[in-house]
Amino acid sequence: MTGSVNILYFAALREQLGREGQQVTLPSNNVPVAALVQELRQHDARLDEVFAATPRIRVAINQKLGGFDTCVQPGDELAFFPPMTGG
Amino acid sequence: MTGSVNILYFAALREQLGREGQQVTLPSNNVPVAALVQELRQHDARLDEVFAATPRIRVAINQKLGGFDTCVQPGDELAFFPPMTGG
Amino acid sequence: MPVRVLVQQAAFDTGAETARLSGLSEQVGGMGLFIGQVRGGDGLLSLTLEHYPGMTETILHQLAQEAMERFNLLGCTLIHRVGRLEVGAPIVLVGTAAAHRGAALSATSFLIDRLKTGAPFWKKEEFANGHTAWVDAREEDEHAAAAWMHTAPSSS
Amino acid sequence: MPVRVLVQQAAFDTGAETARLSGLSEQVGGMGLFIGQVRGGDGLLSLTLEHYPGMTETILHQLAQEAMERFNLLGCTLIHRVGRLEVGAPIVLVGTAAAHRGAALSATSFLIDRLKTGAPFWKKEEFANGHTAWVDAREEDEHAAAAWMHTAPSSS
Repeated sequence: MTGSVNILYFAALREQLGREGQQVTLPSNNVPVAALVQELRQHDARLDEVFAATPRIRVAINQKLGGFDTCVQPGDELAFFPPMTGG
Repeated sequence: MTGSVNILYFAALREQLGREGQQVTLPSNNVPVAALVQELRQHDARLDEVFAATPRIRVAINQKLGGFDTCVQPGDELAFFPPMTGG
Repeated sequence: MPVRVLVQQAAFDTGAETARLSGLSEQVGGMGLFIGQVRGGDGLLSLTLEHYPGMTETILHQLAQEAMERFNLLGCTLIHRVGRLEVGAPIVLVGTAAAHRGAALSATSFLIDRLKTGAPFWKKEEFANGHTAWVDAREEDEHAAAAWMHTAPSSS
Repeated sequence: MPVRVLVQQAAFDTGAETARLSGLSEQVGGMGLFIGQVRGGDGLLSLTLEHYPGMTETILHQLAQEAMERFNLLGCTLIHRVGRLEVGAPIVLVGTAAAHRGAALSATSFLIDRLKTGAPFWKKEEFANGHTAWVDAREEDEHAAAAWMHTAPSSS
């Protein structure tokens, strides 16, 4: 049984992709972020280009900073963004 | 030729001495603060008592922090006070 | 409530925020404040602040709670503005209240250092010549945030 | 005027003081503030602040000038109240404005540390039971002030 995750993009990533996010069906349960990103890049030339051009992309899983080795479950909220520049 | 200096007391010193200051005739020009204090204490039992009981008395000469080895000239303004506790 | 966290478009009232911290407890002896504003120069017109709604508030609350415990604070305030802010406009307010000045001022530094690189905000610059650019994260900001990891907790 | 020094009985307006610093220059990117107030406890009712008129203003101006140069400030403010101040009342405001947060916050610490033991103010405590006592200088305050002598100047 697989399901989908909700992906959000912020700042330069959002702008370059021309979208705020997308719904993605997971290839299987318990997918590492890195594997999911690889899959997305294979099927989306624009996304591949933008991810290749953006250094140090950060990921948050369910609004909590994670790593690209963190595993994603159906129903999770994923977010990709550049290094944060608040304050 | 000798002259006088104006002495001010602050905080606990002022309170214990019961006065805000006094005019003192210098025994000579160019007197170290320490010598002047010794002279004052010899002639004023109350001042002797208060100075003996107050640790770490500070001195300012013409509104500038100095030491007990600083020399005093006629017309100077001297101030004695306990360690400062601002802020 | 000792902790106050706001993410908002509107400006904040520094006097009112100070009064709130001041009145939290009779034990308050010192308050530290940091206010960041849009610095001009090189033809900059404005910054536009984007954030990750929901995550931002969570992270700021966690940061505030960490500061409360680490510095034994009596209260703290984090207010961060979002949207378009012109040169000279306030962006962020960090406020802390403690029994003594050391804790209040250290906590203020801690909070702004950690907030800069640890909360999901992003800044886009807009220049008079029409050019726009996303602000790059500064390495020294990441070092400042990391330094707090290697510092022994202290409430002095 | 980048430097503002006041010794007064009246309360101060933190919002107005922040606005003044904010508006000094478009180069201002960060402001640090410290506000000290009368901390309650042990039946304390009030502090009465005495000072050395004339010398106080001179010393505060010197301190402000030293901070301006050492931390490359765009402005700073020192306001110290005198007279009888009840628990919860503000005593002192230190405010700094700089291009970056590091300089603003370091200068704020520098100014309050140095002011505590280097400016001619004295505090007398008044307790609910009628007892009064002059506050003793704290050794740690003298160490904090002295530490700035051993620290290399920095505007980071």
